[in-house]
Amino acid sequence: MTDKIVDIEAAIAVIGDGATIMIGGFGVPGTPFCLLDELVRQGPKGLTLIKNDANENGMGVDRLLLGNQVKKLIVSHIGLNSNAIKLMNEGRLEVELCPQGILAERIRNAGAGLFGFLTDIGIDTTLAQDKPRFEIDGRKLLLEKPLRADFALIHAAHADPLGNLLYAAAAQNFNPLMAMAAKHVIAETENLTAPGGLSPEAIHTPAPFVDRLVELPGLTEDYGVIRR
Amino acid sequence: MTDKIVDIEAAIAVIGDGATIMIGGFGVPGTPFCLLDELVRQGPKGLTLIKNDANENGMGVDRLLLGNQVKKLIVSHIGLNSNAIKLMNEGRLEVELCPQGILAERIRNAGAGLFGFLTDIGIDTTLAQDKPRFEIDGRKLLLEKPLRADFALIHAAHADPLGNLLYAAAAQNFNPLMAMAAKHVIAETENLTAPGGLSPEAIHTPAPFVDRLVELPGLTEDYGVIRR
Amino acid sequence: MVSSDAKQRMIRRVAREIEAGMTVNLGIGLPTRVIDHVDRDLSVCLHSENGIAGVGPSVTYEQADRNLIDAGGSYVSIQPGTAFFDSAVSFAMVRAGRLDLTILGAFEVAMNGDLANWMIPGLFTPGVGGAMELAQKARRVVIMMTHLDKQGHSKIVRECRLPITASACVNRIYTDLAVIDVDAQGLMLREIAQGISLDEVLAATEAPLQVADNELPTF
Amino acid sequence: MVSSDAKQRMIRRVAREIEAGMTVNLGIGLPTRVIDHVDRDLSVCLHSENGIAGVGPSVTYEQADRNLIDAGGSYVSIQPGTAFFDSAVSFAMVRAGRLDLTILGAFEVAMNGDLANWMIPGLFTPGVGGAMELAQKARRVVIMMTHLDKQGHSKIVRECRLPITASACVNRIYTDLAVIDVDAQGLMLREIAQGISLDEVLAATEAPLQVADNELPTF
Repeated sequence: MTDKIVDIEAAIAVIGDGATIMIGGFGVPGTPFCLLDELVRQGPKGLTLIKNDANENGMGVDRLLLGNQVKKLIVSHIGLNSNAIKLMNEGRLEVELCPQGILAERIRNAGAGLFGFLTDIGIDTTLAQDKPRFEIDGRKLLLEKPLRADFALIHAAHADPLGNLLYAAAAQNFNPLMAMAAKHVIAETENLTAPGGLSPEAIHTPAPFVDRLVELPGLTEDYGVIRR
Repeated sequence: MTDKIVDIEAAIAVIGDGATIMIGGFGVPGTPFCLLDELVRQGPKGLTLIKNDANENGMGVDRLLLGNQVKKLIVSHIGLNSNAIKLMNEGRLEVELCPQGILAERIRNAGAGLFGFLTDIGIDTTLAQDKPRFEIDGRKLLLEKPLRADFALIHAAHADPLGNLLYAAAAQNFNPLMAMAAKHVIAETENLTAPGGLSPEAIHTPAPFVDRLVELPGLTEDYGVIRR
Repeated sequence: MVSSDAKQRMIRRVAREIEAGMTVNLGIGLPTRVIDHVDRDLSVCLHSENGIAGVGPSVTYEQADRNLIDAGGSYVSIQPGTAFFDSAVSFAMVRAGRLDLTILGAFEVAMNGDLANWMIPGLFTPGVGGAMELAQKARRVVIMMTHLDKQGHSKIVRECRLPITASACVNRIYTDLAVIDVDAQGLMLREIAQGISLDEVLAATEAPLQVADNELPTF
Repeated sequence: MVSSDAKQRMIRRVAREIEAGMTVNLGIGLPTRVIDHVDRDLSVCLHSENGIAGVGPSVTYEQADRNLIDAGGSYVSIQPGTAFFDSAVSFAMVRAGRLDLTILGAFEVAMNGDLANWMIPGLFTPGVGGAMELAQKARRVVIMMTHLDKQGHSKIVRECRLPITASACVNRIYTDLAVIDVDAQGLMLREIAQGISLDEVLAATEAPLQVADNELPTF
């Protein structure tokens, strides 16, 4: 059996300056906080992050922002992170905003080995300004290009050593899409079971998409319920 | 609770002459043989079928061919059905061949409410002849258009009355994609459980995609192991 | 300032939009509160952009599952028959027309149904989230908002001044003052809030309003 | 006619293509038989287009699960760690470069690596299946076929006469007579079957062959 399990330091050490990184999660659920904290500790700079949101102040992606490690965010919203909004408004952080489902679809398009798709979403808005336009069968459409990445950081609830992954409840969100779309996919898991321990029909991300797996010894506070 | 369960006659009665119908399955697994037999019994003509394959002689889709109900097949292969090959070669059946993954992706593209995608698959082959070509960022690409349908016929192993579906083993194949892509989705199920009886994380096709559900009283021989 | 009583009446009125068997997405903020006024027996399927069909009622922090939030970040419960899925499937559901209804907030709605609810240039740009897809692709788009902004200006305008979310997408507007349909011929006043006069509604509305009936129902 | 002994030797030789940890797709027919000669401890992940990663050995009709076939229609088993998925995910895996190797049959291979294995016009058009995607997108494409067709003509040709499946996609060709690499400079003969002379291989091959070494290994 080819074991994909590595320790967290080795898992993150492959990420260098200037890397493009996809990060799973929508709010807290599905965000790989431990992998992100290790990325903060190892400190590569000039990163481009692709994620639904920028987490909340003081957590996850925000720690990378506070460490000046991030050049650009490609996200659907950053409304819960006032630090990210401030950096953006001061021109110190490049932010590319995508409609949420288009962000998901651009990631999936890369993961499916395709080179773009046509949509009418946002066509009458300012977000469409720089996008190529086509008219197909009398319909005005935008070309949305795939989002590829060097790395994906994924949070799973359950995994086996082959790299099969399962997500809990609403923690699925962008994780299965990003696990398809990056060249090198690093997953952290809360629970590790022997091969055969996961129902083959219930697996969300099949093993061939996953390159490295980190078994979490436990969860940090960031994973818990946030009391606002 | 809004119950989607109907009897098989009512489920199929909505399908008229000239309809475009997606049919799940890859070989036997996932093919809705009972829904197809009812379609044979009710006898609408001039149908366009979208399916991976044409089943084997005497089964499923072949019974529609034998009843002269089919105008056109959009498939990836018909190698196991000599009747379909013969009808095609005699010019009595229009057959559009798609690379299998492109067939899947065209169905999914419709299901995702999109209007086509760019790919290099098949670009140097005769299958690319009539497809629009684009050059994007220096790469030569084909535009593949979405495949939409009036109806989808789906076979599930488990379902609840809301329309949540689960597929067994390799019976998943085209079913979840087609359940997204047709205007009116009709599923047959081997087993029906009360709402809450299926694990929310294991559901393959979420209820909002499904319009009608038929509970099968049992399976016909067609669903069994084929001894060649 | 809109009284909480007026807001409550608006919420209760909007709740009547929701019919049995519908799949519905409720926007962040006021729209989320509509669900508390919907008859549970209607078996409405609540869709949340982060990958849930069948969102249940909100729960307290003590009851919360850390992996179970809605798109607005509130901790929610599930119901018998809830399904989870990824973000691509979630928006496939939206774009392919499987949402019967979405109820959204707004900064401005124009007389042709243009909606602006995602960006106030220079002031607040939190992002776009799922708003464009919901506004463009739900089968029915209903707006609930205060009739006037904080400066007292009409939010129902001739043309949007803010960057739009989607053009000609709104079917109906609910405010603390009125219920207004966006028809092919323009804006049609359908109902008036209790205690509000027709003249008050007309004065509070920048865009021209047609009046559906001499005796408008109240809510 | 190729002897079954020669075929067996070819199959055993092809099996050495497969290394530990690889994800591999085996085409219908001869390629499927390679797996019986691969060391089980290598933990190879067999991909099947119909939505399986981790296909196990074939089973008898008595043992068969009616829902568990491979893309060729054979009843197969699963292994610890098998995953099932839909056809879109299955080909996403192929197109996004997650297949380390595919082993396919062929009607013709050209000296530049063009592959024809899906259509003989007028004779047999069963369809294309997953062949185009496998040939174009697997990281390594290996062909196994008889060196000659039934009429005794070379299947290794200067240019394909049949409609191609994909252009310049083949990395290596295994036949009952030889192992041949498709290099940037053309076809390079690497190994010869036991009991076959270099002249016999050259005579049986329409396309020009370069010989890698004076003393070629045999298999």
